[in-house]
Amino acid sequence: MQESSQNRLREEAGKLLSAAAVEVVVGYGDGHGGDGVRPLFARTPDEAAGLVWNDACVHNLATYLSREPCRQILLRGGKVGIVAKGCDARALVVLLQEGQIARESVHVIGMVCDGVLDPGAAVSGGTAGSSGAVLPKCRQCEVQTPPLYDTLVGDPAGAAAAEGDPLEDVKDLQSMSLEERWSFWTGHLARCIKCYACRQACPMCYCATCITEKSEPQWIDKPSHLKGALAYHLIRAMHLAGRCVSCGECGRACPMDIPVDKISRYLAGQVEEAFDYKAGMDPEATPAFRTYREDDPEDFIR
Amino acid sequence: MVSKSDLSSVIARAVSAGYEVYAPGKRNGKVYLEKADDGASPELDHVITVNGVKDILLPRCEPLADFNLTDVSIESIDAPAAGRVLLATRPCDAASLVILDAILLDPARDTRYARMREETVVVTVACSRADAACFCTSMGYGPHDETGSDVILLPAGDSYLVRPLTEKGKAFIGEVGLEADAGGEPDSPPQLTRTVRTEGLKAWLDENFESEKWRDVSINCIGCGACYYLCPTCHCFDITDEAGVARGRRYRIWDCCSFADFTKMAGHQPRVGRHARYRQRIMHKFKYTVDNVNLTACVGDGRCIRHCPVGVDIGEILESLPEGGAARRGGPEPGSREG
Amino acid sequence: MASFRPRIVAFLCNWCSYAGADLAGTTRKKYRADVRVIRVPCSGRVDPSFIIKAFERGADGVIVGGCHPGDCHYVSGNYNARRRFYTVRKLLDFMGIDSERFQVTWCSASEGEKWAGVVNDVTDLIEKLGPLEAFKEMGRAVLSDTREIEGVAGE
Amino acid sequence: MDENLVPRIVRVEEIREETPDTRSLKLVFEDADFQKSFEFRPGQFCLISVFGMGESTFCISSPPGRKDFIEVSVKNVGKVTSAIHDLEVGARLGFRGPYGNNFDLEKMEGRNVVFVGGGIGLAPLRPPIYEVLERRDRYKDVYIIYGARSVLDVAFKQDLDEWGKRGDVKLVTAVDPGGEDESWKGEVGLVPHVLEKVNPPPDSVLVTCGPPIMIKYVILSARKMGFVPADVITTLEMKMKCGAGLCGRCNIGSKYVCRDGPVFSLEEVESLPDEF
Repeated sequence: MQESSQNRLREEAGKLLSAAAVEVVVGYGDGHGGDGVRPLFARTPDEAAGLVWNDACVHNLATYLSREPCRQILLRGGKVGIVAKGCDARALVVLLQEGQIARESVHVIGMVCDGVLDPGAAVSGGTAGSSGAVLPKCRQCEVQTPPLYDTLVGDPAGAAAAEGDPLEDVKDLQSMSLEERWSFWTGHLARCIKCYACRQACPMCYCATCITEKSEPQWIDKPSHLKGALAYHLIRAMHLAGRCVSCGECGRACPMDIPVDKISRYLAGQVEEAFDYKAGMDPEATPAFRTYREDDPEDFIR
Repeated sequence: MVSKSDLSSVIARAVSAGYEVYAPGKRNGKVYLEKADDGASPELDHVITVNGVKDILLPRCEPLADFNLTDVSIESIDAPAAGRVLLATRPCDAASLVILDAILLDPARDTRYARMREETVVVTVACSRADAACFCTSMGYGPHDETGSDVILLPAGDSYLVRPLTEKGKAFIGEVGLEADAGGEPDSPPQLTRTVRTEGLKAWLDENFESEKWRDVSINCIGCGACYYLCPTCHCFDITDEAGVARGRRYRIWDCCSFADFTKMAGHQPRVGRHARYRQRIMHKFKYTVDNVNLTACVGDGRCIRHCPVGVDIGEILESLPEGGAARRGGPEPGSREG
Repeated sequence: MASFRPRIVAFLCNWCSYAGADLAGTTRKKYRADVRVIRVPCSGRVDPSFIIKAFERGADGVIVGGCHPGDCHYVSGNYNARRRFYTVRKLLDFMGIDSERFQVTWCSASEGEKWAGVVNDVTDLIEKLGPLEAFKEMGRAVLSDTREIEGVAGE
Repeated sequence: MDENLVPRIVRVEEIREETPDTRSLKLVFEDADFQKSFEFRPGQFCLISVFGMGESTFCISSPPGRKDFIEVSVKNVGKVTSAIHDLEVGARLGFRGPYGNNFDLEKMEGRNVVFVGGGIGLAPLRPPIYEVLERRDRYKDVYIIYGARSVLDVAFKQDLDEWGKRGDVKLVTAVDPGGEDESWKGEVGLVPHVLEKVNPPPDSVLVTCGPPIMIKYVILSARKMGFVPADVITTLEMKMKCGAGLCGRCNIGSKYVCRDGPVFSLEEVESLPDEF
């Protein structure tokens, strides 16, 4: 299944590149000496033959659209091909909604996906869809078929979502007392080194100048002491509220193993519950924080 | 000889001798070099800690001074002078200190680092294991290398042979009741699976500031600071103030050339583009530091490879730049030191 | 902690709550004096960063005052803001900070009395919750430094 | 490096508004003994702190011979500099320095010296000018060519007046085309053109500082006129934090501007990668 998808992917990407329909296809290639995968920028049909598709393809490649060299290609009117799982395609939808990319300037190779493996969990033996080794986001996945694509690779009917609650780990936290949550987060954030891997891995963090870099006024203290780390993560969470597609890349990218993705995934859940909005599902939908309903929750207001 | 299980009592004795002890400890399944209390037992089976020793000696967030903004006075905050011991650090981390010393102690002197460093005893536990990211041997070091260590503990079965390497190290083992082993046969060091060829690298870097290769090798990089901040030899810093109404504080914090605002001045940005910033990283480690202090600023600890969220692999990149010069290792040549 | 006087920051909409607070003053309503008022053009102007920044700089509580639903000078600023405020409260709670420290009130220009009541109630509430040690405690820098830093956050 | 990267306190003794966006501050160390013993060489720079706002780099622009004060000139461009522009006399600031290398004035002895400054860029040239004029007999002809965008932007008017009155200095002042008014008696033209028009002999030493674009064209003109790269001296600016070659951000290639510079000859500059 994965192998036939991989062949289809190579074929499609190769076609796009040989027809010069796109300047580059951003996909996955072999990682360190064949161990795992990493992003691959295919610029020629030959390079497209190096594209891979398997359950280690965790990265959300949409983050590359706002970085070099894709940014430059898009700015000069060129076209970029991008390999997207369902969750990645949700990020593309948000980028479209927010005017960061034009629909015609990206060719989305959508991949039907039945889950990717959690690189943090033990990799031995587990296959996607069968065990706890898939990422939490893959449990009960609603976007095994991407909500946005130009070419679809894989059989939508054949995909089976992993069982379980995608927000289970978040709910564990919710069931704690306030004090327990506080010590959970301070324990973790004490390790934050402010390398901004969470921000850089995030496809939604495309601002040319991040609020962390603004010094007049200094919104967020630069030091990575707890105060500076908490302020950073709180403000980042609010910047992502209603926009986060729960791809979990922030948590995966963190070299200090801080589960920052829990914050954004929690808020995404809250936004969905209160405002009936799930980010990245429909390019035509109005984002949660660009609209309102008169009967929005207001019991907290005096 | 000291048995592996006795290392916790070494910690206890060091603590009661007044040392601040830093040792590998496990949190959420990962091993970090962190402050160890009396009674802690160090992790010993890991390959390497997530953070490097610079996390202790060149802290990521170091208060420099307090300001009173009402009468505008400064109160300097001295670097902690208490003796500290880095226990069970790895040979590559110990070697990183020799590189930091060369950069930070001469000709300009980082007085804070100097004070911390003078008061630090480095007790290394040689490696029994290496992973796919380790490439210390390619940088001129090795799993049993003594560079930068005051004492090295060489694994021998369930115990370690104790080899003091400096006067500081000798004094320390005396204080904690360890005895030096003159003889003894340590376990053979682990074989590394990765070699990184650096022949010709320096010569290539000397000539190729402008090369299209920089764009190619940095294409995957997303511009975060993970590799910089975990690297034991990356030492760039920023100085920043925090202020309330009446009081403020100045900090020295880590900073890195990956970030656009690293070199950005009001109205001028000399280093434009991610490839230029990645070039600075490679150039700084493998050319500029060699030009200035005759050392390569890399110990092959592999952290940048292990923790890159997008699989950027410095080993592959170094090999892909030139064809064919060996890295300049720090410290005396292996085996040349007495002790 | 008998001597605790909470530090509360209030962001008040220029068109209603600020005028309401003004009215409370001119009609000599007696109310607690631990609130620092910042006038904003609309409750919709209150970026969540303002709220977080206020806490970070030493506020024990934050109040946002806006026009009643339907009364916004800019038609819908308060409606839009309401969604954000709801989310901020959820976030604070998730991170282990009592969300009651962040209060929102709809208070019109004629509701001087209501404003005074809100301030009294919120002040009582924050007093009960005690100082927001969260950020203050955290200001004591990491690693070996254990010095107090509340001066940085406060006055 | 200063102990612990911690500054000393200086008091703002006097403020002189040079132009609408630039002011010079006369600073005196609170520690009177330290003030007396403080020395710097022409070309060196310092870091000034506005406490709670941060630190910024400035060249010291007062005469090195004056033991009773130091002067810096500040253009309002960012966070720290705008805070400095809000200050009044009596304010207290932090001072670290001096840092960096200096203009080698001894090497210029016996030769013509041409100073070419633009805008606020005259500030770093003031100490060497003062020094050269102090020991005027050791040098042959001294030229000072100074240009500003407009009459309003002409800084250091007192100095220019004084130098103009001396018979042993060839002072030429200019404003950019369009920047003149009826009262302007100097040249109208861009600095590199004015330099070419003045046409000092190419065996002179040329010392220049100004906006990067001006320096670039002054260098082109100097080359055209036959100056040799070793005799064209400039001072570079990069973002700096420590001042001592430790913090790692002001390097151009292997050279740290704070430690190996800020004064470089064109010959040295040409050996550096193009990243400044």
